[in-house]
Amino acid sequence: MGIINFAPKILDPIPGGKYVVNAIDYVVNWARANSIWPLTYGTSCCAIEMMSSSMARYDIARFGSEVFRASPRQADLFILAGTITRRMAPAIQMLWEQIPGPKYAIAMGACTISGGPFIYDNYAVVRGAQNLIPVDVFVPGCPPRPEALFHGLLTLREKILKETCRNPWHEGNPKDVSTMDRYREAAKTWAALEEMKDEEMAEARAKFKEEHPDYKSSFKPIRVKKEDFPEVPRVPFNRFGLTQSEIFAKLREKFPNVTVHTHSEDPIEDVVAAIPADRPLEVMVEPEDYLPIVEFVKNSPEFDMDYLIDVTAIDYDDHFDMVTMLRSLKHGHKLFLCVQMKKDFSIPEEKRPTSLLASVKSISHLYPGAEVKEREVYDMFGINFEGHPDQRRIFLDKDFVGYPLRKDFTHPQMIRRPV
Amino acid sequence: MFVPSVTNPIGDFVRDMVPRLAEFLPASLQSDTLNSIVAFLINAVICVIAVCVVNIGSAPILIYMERKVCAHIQCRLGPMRLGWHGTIQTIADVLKMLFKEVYAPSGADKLMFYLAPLIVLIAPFIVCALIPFGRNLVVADVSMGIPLIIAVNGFGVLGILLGGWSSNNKYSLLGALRSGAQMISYEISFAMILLFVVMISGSTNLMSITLGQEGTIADWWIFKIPVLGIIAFILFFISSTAEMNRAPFDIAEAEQELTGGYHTEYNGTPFAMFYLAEYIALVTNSALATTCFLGGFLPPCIGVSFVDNYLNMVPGVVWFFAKVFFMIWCYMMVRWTFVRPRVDQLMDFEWKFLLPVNLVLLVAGAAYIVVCG
Amino acid sequence: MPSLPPGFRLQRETNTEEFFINMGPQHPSTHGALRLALRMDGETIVEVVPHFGYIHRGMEKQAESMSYLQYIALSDRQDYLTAIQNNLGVVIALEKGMNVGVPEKGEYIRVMLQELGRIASHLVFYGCFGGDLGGQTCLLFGFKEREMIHDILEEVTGSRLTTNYFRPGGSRYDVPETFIPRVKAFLDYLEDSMRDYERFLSKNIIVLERSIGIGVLSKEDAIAYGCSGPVLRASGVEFDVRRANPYSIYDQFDFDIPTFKNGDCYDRYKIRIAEIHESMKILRQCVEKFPKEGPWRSKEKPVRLPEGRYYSEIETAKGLYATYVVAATTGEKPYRIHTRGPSFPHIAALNKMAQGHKISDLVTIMATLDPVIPEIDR
Amino acid sequence: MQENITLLQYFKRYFKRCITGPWSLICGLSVSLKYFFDPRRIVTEQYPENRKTLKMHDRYRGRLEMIEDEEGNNHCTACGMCERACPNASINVLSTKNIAGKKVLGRYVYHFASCTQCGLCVEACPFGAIRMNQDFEVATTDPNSLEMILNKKEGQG
Repeated sequence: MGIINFAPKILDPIPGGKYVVNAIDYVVNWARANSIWPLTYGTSCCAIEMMSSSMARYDIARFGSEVFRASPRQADLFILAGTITRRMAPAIQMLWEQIPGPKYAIAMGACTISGGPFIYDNYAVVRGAQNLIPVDVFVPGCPPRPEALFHGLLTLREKILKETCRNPWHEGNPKDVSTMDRYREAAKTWAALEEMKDEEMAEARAKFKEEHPDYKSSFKPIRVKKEDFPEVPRVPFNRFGLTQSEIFAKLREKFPNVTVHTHSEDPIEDVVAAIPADRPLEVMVEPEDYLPIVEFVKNSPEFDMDYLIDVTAIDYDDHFDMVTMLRSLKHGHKLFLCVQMKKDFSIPEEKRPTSLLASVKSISHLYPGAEVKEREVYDMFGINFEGHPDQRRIFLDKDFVGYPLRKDFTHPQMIRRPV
Repeated sequence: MFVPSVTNPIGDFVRDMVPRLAEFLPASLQSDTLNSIVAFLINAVICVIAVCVVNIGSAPILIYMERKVCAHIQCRLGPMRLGWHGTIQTIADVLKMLFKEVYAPSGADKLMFYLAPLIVLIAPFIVCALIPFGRNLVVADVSMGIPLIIAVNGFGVLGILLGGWSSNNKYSLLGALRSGAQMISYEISFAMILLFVVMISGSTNLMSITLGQEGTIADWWIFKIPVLGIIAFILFFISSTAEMNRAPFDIAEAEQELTGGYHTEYNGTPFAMFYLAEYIALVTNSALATTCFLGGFLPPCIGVSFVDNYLNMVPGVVWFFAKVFFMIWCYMMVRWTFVRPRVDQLMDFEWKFLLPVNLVLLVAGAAYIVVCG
Repeated sequence: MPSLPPGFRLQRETNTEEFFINMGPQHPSTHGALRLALRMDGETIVEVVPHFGYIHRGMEKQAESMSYLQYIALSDRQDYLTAIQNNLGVVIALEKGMNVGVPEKGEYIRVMLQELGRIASHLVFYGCFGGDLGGQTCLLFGFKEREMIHDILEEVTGSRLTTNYFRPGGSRYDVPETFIPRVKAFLDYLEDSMRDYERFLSKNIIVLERSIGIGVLSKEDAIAYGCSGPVLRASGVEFDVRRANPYSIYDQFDFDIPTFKNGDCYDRYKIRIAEIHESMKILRQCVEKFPKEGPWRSKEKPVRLPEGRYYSEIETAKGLYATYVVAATTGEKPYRIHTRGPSFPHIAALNKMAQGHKISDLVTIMATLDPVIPEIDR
Repeated sequence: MQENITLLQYFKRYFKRCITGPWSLICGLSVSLKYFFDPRRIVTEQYPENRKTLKMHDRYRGRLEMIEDEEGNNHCTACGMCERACPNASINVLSTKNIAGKKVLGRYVYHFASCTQCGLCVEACPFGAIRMNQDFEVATTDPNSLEMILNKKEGQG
């Protein structure tokens, strides 16, 4: 490409050289604009629409762009399909650097234009691909239809055709829009305008009020009539295996400390019996009872809880609730164990957001599948798992500060929802 | 001792014409030495141009054809917008690649990195020079044609190995080593099938192999020996597909596994060379298959003189390219139908299936010749 | 070709050195932004360490400040191959909280769209499986029929991928009149194509060689890791939420739960093909019994959940999809929503399956696990 | 993978595969040949060429649009229900006071850049003032053009 940019310098002094330069421009642009090879890259939903656009129904091959290259060195076009997370950002910048020029980028979908659905209250998503690499064409939509992507491709084609040897392609710079809050900006500008307008209009309004003291607007908004539907009672889904009362009774027999969460004063057995059939029994267990109970329900033939659905936690002001969801494949009943862990308030307050506040025994030796789930809970809540074989952060970088799913979590890049 | 001879029909023609044209020049310029030098140069230029035109000219056509064929298998249209039904799409692609930025990755062995695509291109060019496209239409009519082809075909693997090794990328290295292992293995059965052809035709010269098939379709090597010919043809098809690194034997590139194999780190013109070499190899291999099995430039006569007369009126080169394109179409159908075997299965297939069958074939062919003729 | 005959064992004598390969986050066969760190001995995998989080979008944190309705829209972005199924998973949890039922027609709409979504996802699997093995044509075959499903979905819901269709008590709109005839026509078309597609891939010797005995996940391991859906059933466990805990009106249909024994890649492929046929069976029953009259949703109410914890589980195309909604106070906003995606345990079990296989097999295994990475990372 | 089988079984399987294998490949090839020679199976829609006939479904959610009559009057009362329903604050309903001092719609700002086209705003609108249109050709080179003002006139009231 370098040689072509020198063409005007060499050819312009020669009589008629201008026409040669124009001819070169024409040929080069024609080739570039009509042979755009995209990079195989996609992170989420938009990637599927990008794939759809190369499939039989829409067929991006008509434009000569079906040559999706897996190696960035052979690609021309970077279709940024899908959300860009902070963790993915360096990879994207590296990919962009590896594409030889002239190269172009299409931001496909709302996520890559502005952050899209993940714009507010989010610590993980980069708000717009523009922050990382220069973007040529924006295709809004969530995800955009394949036709919309083609429209983007055609828009890009027009942009390429405008290049000349004298005004060659050059790599633009990324633009920092990461802190842009379009909603608040618009509201702020409007408030200022409104203030000015109020001052201007004050007299006119006062005059109007004098002239029409009992003014009634002729405008009556018509409410959209919504179709009326009958109320339908809910029928609980079928239940298999032991009933909640049976499970609770049997557990209580062995571990007298287990209870269920309730506000009512009724005896606890009645509370359990009142739980709808298709709602799993959730028992509160003491942290020290947790491992024995899990061992018991896994090994006892009556329970036979061989299947771990999930491990998750909930953050409250002074304690965590860690919920372990178990199921018996053989019998079909479920049991949720809710471990209430008091937060360790002996840690000084300023250190609390970055330190592990509670600790519980790991069950990953009983359920190998719990290993990743416990890592997730550790990563999101900062709960320590004793005896976990590989306690590392799972979704976030290892130098990420804080535990995002705690209620008091803050992140410098996080913008609060305005409404 | 067997002395290989090289004849060149085009050269003969030029050597014949140059002294006659030289007569028009002033007497002072006339000399035999000069004549022969001029004749050599003209000859060389014609030959190089011929080979380049056939090779480089056919590559965009083939790429276009491949895109269209795969599109139609996949129920879509393929390139449509550039030229009539996208005919000049590939020209735009090649031009664009020429104008792309070229750079080598850091840590790459620059000399080898840029040398590799050139080496890959050499082999198909030499093979192309040996193939008779028509009566008297051959660049170099070498008496040891087949051995030379076998020798030269191994050149491609060198380029791929070099490219993969010098890229300083693990994927490239894996791809290069895979292709090295694969191509060297399949080279053996490739050579043995050609040996089978040499055995039944009694010649190593490609022209005489072709002319040995003169007659009707039944005289082509594929049909001349019942069953064995067809088996040999299928084996040739398989081993040449593997030789060319084409799907389903494209484990060296294996986009889904190695993102690009040996050419992961290549861009711009060097990549275009790899890309073209793949298709030029397709031409030469199809041409070889045509020459060795499908009667080369001979028309598909059926023994009815009324029809055959018309068939004979068509120039041989047309027949030749018609057959070559049929072969290429077959390669493409196979490519877009089958999935890729694993590297160890590929080796197993070669050493445990293809090679034994080849050996049996050779013995059976020899037995056939001894018994029947 | 077949493995070594007995008595012919090769001894490895050369000294080799292990090396690392980084697969992803941008790689054509990791199905999204997943990074696999591979420890390799030549072409043989010694260890696979999956690194998640390249598409962790903080959905659960974000959900805490969203209303329940808005979360339904957000749930589309988890398993985007069958967004319509995610919708249902969330909506059922909300219905349990709100205590509203769904009229019969609404249930039929739900079941039909669920099964269409399942077929769409499995068709993508068919495509990706073939494509990852190197047969690009399969990829296009799979997507061809899928487009027809998306056309139907677009007509019904208004969007091809991110449907945002179900609401507590029913759905957002009634289905258009053309829905049933279109589904019928699609089923006939699909039946015809599936025959071709199976002929194309199912018996292919190369596919058999590359998938039989590859990535075996034993029954015990599959349960221990918490695998679900086709992966679990391919290992011989007959567990399908549609049968084990029937939600919606799945107990009214006659369908089988296909189960295979070996738990290798080929079984995981076969089971999904069998499930396409089962889904078609359900859809045919739906088309027959679809109530023409009657309400398609129950009375519209504001989506407010009383205090409590609500759990729902459904069987999506990938497996068990569970939603856990915690409402701390009665209101429109959740205190916390947690989603259990089916792909997470599958990738966790990847190391177990891929050890000792070649790098090409890893691609096959990944394809047959059919993960959707944003659903793992959320 | 080593299995324990006798040599006889091994060769039996070997030769069986030598026959079933090629047959399966021929089956596969027959499908691709069938598809190759049948142009009726081509399903491609040629987008820029079929622009005139290309019509989205009625429910297709394209861009948000304000329903206006011929004079440009809208039904919006600036109640802000759409704004609250939006999952990611893509709508600013900026109200003003009209000459009678009544709260009316001043500017309806729509951030198309972050809109996910979920349609919750349309669902939430009590007066049917907004709808999703069928526009899908929305690509642009200028991200600022994605911030739109939907109303031509101030709201009535």
